[in-house]
Amino acid sequence: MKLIKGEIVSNERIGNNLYKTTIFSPYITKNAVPGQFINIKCCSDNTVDPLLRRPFSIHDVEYDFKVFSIMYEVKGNGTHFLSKLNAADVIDFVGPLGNGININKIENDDFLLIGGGIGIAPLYFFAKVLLAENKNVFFAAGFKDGNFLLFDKMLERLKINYEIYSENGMHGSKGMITDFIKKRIDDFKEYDIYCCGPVEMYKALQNIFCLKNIRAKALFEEIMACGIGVCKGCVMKFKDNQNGYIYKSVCKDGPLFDLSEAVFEQ
Amino acid sequence: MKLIKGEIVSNERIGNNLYKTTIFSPYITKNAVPGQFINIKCCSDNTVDPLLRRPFSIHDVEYDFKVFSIMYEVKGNGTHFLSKLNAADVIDFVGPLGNGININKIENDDFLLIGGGIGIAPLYFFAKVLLAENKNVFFAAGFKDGNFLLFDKMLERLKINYEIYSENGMHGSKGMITDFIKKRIDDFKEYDIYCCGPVEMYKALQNIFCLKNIRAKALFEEIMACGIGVCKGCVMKFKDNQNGYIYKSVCKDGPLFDLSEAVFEQ
Amino acid sequence: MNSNDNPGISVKLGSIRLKNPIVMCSGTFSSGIEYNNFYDVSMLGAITTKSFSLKPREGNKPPRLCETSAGLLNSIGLQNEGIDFFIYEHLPFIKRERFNTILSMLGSDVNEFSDLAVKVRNIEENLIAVELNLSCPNIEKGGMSLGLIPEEVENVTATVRKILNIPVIVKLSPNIENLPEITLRAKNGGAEAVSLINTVVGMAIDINTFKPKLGNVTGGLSGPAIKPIALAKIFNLHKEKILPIIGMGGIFSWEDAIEFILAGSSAVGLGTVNFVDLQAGKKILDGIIDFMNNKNILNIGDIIGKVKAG
Amino acid sequence: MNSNDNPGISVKLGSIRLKNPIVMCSGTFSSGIEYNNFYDVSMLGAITTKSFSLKPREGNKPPRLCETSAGLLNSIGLQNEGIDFFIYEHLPFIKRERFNTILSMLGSDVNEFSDLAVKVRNIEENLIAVELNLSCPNIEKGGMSLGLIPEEVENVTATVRKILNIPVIVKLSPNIENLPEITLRAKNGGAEAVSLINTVVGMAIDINTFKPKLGNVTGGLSGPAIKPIALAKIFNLHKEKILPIIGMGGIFSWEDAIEFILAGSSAVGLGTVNFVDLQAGKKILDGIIDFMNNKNILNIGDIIGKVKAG
Ligand SMILES: Cc1cc2nc3c(=O)[nH]c(=O)nc-3n(C[C@H](O)[C@H](O)[C@H](O)COP(=O)(O)OP(=O)(O)OC[C@H]3O[C@@H](n4cnc5c(N)ncnc54)[C@H](O)[C@@H]3O)c2cc1C
Ligand SMILES: Cc1cc2nc3c(=O)[nH]c(=O)nc-3n(C[C@H](O)[C@H](O)[C@H](O)COP(=O)(O)OP(=O)(O)OC[C@H]3O[C@@H](n4cnc5c(N)ncnc54)[C@H](O)[C@@H]3O)c2cc1C
Ligand SMILES: Cc1cc2nc3c(=O)[nH]c(=O)nc-3n(C[C@H](O)[C@H](O)[C@H](O)COP(=O)(O)O)c2cc1C
Ligand SMILES: Cc1cc2nc3c(=O)[nH]c(=O)nc-3n(C[C@H](O)[C@H](O)[C@H](O)COP(=O)(O)O)c2cc1C
Ligand code: FES
Ligand code: FES
Repeated sequence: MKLIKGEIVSNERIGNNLYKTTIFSPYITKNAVPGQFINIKCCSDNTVDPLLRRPFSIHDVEYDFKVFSIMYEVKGNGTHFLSKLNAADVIDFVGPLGNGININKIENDDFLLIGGGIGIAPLYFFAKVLLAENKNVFFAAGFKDGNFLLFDKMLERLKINYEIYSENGMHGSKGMITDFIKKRIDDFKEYDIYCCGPVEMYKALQNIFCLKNIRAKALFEEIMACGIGVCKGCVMKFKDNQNGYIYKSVCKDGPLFDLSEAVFEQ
Repeated sequence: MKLIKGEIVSNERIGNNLYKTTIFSPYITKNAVPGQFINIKCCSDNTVDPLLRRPFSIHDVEYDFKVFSIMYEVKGNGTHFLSKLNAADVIDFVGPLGNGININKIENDDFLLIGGGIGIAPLYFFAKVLLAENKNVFFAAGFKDGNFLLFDKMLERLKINYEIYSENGMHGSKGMITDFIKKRIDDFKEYDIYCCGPVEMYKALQNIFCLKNIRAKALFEEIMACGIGVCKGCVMKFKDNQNGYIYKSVCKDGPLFDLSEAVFEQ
Repeated sequence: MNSNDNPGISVKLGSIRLKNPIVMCSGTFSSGIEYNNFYDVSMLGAITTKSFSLKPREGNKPPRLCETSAGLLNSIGLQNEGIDFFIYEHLPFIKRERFNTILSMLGSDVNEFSDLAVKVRNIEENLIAVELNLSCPNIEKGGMSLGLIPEEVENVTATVRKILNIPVIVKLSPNIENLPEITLRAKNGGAEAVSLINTVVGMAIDINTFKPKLGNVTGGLSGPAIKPIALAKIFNLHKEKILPIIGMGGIFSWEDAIEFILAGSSAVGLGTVNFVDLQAGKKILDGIIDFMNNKNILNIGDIIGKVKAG
Repeated sequence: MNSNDNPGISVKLGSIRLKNPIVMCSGTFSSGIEYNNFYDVSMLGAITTKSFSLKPREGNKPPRLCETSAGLLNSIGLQNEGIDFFIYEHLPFIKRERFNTILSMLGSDVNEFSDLAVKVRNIEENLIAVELNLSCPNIEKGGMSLGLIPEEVENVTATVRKILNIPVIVKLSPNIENLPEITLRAKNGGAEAVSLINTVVGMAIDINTFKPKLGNVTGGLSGPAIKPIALAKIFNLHKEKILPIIGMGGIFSWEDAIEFILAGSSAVGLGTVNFVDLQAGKKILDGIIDFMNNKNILNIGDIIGKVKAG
């Protein structure tokens, strides 16, 4: 991990409040693995709003051009600031951070990626890297509406199988992606599974996988301060044999954890 | 005074860290008199840096186009924000504020305006309005260096007599404008005098005028919170017959005061 | 959207009834006359006047203001023209425009408060309540120092209470530890509500001149910076269920106001925000009403102190 | 620009000598190992470790962080792996890299502090000093509550002082009124300096769920929002001339650091800023040295407490 000033190559609006920012950084393209993130300073020098850096998953890497991108939804002041940046502007970020996957240790040949909403952002990087290793990848994605319509094209360019559901039927089939998974779960029993999405999706998937005794990995989010494992601010509760449960840092021990071990309160 | 959302017509860089922003506002052009100011919100909605509005003198009014302008130096976050705005952006301001001059009550025919640095900004509006009333105006201005070189052209367009000094000789004659005033003071004895500049200039002018028993008016600055006379935060000390001295609000009782009455501590 | 048509937005603090929970903080709204240029301030639940003393006070040496990160330091020192000025210059306007007024009173000891109350008695029918400022960090005598001593708080409150027939509110400082004790004393003295928080003691230094940025060296910090501090103080005091609270300290939006209500404020005070957003009172009131509509909250009283904690 | 070549930048707090006044605050820099990825942190005057207790502590229920206007609320609750972890996992690295370390100790009572000190005695030659955390607002027992009781402060300090041969620093809370008294007690117990301020009690509420934004309901506020409060506390305590002060609370720039020094800090603590600017220690040190050069200040000691007030 390094503190980097990277030049923005492009900043595109790709949906309603949805942006993709591409940044030049040989260091990130060389070192980042899927699941890792960067922590960006989202305000001008000498201003403090927002005070803390904002974490964003690495969404895509183009090795030839030494650029990588993040995809994000505008939520508050931090993402608003990012969305207003232009090509040639320089941003200050730390990365790559977190665990991510270790490609060399991956033995399975079949992969299921399950994304909910903006959760598809990091999974796209997973898909790309796995395909480069000649793995078989199936992408299941669920959305609220049609805001991520561009995503079909991205998947088609990767030439992989995918299934898309949206709650209002504007994008793919109408329905919940978790229902699709539930119905088809037996087809994916031998797959390695990676998920990224909102807590509600994780709760539904935990139920589905638990019944079938399937293990899956998931990317988690927590509000972060340091991003490098120092402050213990970003912890989540996980099951632990010794003490019943244990707090782990999303930024350093994660953001990729065993989905079955996560404890969601209420 | 009114709370106004005004559209920016142009935002020009006219010197090093020096800007002129022109804003469309029929209300201001109709009501503002020289010496008055506006109080601008210098950050985006839902952000608090800078927290308070920033006061700027009305620098020029173009009645035909219903636009007015402010001229300012970039000092901190507020003026930095302003300098980055573009035509068609909308700014939120309150105005016109403060006392300013009452043209109808002006009897004299001869006027001396003494500006130091950015202090020329409001005095330009004085000059323009006085000339429209067919008064005789002499403009004396002092600068540090050549950053206000454009000002000569502005004065020439007004076709008035002027004298410019700069400390390093880059603009006009080399020297202090206060020395010029001191030397020539007898020529201006019968003039109405208005000054705007830094405290050091005011101290020098107080000495000069006091010896000759000349009265002058000056525009003062203080950090402001409300800008409308409510908080009593922007007070300055003035001589007072009853109590020795009295605190007056720059935003409401001023910003135009009798120079001789101002008490500068240390 | 007109708050007068909306009984669900009215609140009660003891015998004080406000048509809505928006109260303007003392010292940041004068008596409301200037702000009436920007909207009809008679729509507000109440306007607390700046603190008036028996005689005019000149206030502290300038500079009196300094901006900090998301905060404002002030050391006004309660400059005011004295209670007679309020009575003769502001009151006629207030009466005509039907402002809902809480008069803030400032005395350096119980005698000054008593003399003030005697004057106020003659005009009390024009006031909703009086507020006793026992918490200004910016003056040496009275204010803050009285507010530190439990017996004095009770004594001053009881004295004013006896002279006046209108409710008494006590304004408290965040710079003390024993808020529950002080509040209990205020209650014993006959107060019907407390206002919380006044500004937090703070300071800033000019590194070029080595001088404090305020003429009075230290001052009071207000604005968004202190919001979390105010919320914690209000939450902790509300748990004690001693007196209803007018909560204030850094409220800048309707969302902030809802937070204060959830933490235990029966009404919310707007201070520094008025300098930035000259129509804050109206906007925040509208925001609260919209929130209630969206969340199907019929009565604002239903959510006072309803934060789900513990 | 290399601080090691610059004797004018070294400071003394009692018998504690720091090669420069930059100290990393407890809990915001771990033991320095992670930050050593971003610059050579052995250049710092000192690194205060996170607070270690005798046994591991799991800390508070998440969420533990919440951003406020120019501030950060945390309720970490002093999660730590226990003193043995520090000794076996961090210390070897610290020794090798020659970090200047102040060990922050946390106990729930005088006995835990005593047991801790016995363990620390074996490694004390690797430490500049220990800091007793008597001021964390985030835990029920120990920490804050001990720090409220003057006798306990003296008792704990004296106990640790007797066991160890290295200097003792006491970390103080801004949430109490009697700072001079507590500082005097710390001095009586044998402390050579105090660290001031720890975080200010604060709170935030989610208006959609009605739940506090922190799992622990209230937390501690840090960052630029509290800077004016910290400066006032330090200024007021420094006037009493009881013990040298390590000043902290919202320092984000070298200009801020100079303000703290002028207000009376012999050294400055950097906390929250490390999360935002991962090289803050180096940058702020450079800024101070440049300032001294520009202003012809030969010795940083010459400007400690030199604000021109009164
Ligand atoms: C490891 C990690 C990777 C992430 N990757 C992406 C990504 O690829 N694309 C994307 O759009 N978003 C991503 N997020 C979430 C993103 O960090 C937040 O949306 C962003 O911080 C919001 O900042 P803001 O200032 O715009 O909004 P704020 O005004 O700060 O907050 C708006 C909302 O977002 C929530 N929020 C704030 N910070 C975080 C955070 N760190 N994590 C989760 N929620 C937060 C707030 O509680 C609030 O509800 C990621 C978060 C983490 C922890
Ligand atoms: C009535 C009035 C009229 C003014 N007219 C003009 C004008 O026409 N052109 C112009 O360039 N400037 C004018 N000023 C000054 C202008 O308001 C400040 O330069 C501006 O507020 C600085 O804001 P900032 O956020 O950029 O800088 P900050 O970071 O806030 O401050 C930079 C420096 O400016 C000082 N400053 C901040 N606010 C004020 C203030 N209200 N008055 C004086 N100094 C301040 C600060 O103490 C600091 O030293 C006027 C001020 C007043 C009171
Ligand atoms: C400029 C200024 C003047 C104030 N004057 C008074 C006053 O006269 N009496 C009083 O009780 N409080 C006074 N206060 C405190 C406010 O009423 C309020 O308690 C405090 O500012 C916190 O609220 P805020 O953060 O919304 O401003 C003043 C505050 C400011 C900023
Ligand atoms: C996330 C976090 C964790 C902290 N943990 C500790 C701690 O373990 N021990 C301690 O004495 N202070 C702790 N503090 C307080 C800091 O050391 C410091 O006193 C405070 O944050 C004020 O400084 P700042 O505004 O520069 O952060 C912590 C602060 C933060 C923000
Ligand atoms: S954000 Fe600090 S430990 Fe994860
Ligand atoms: S700025 Fe409030 S009275 Fe002038």
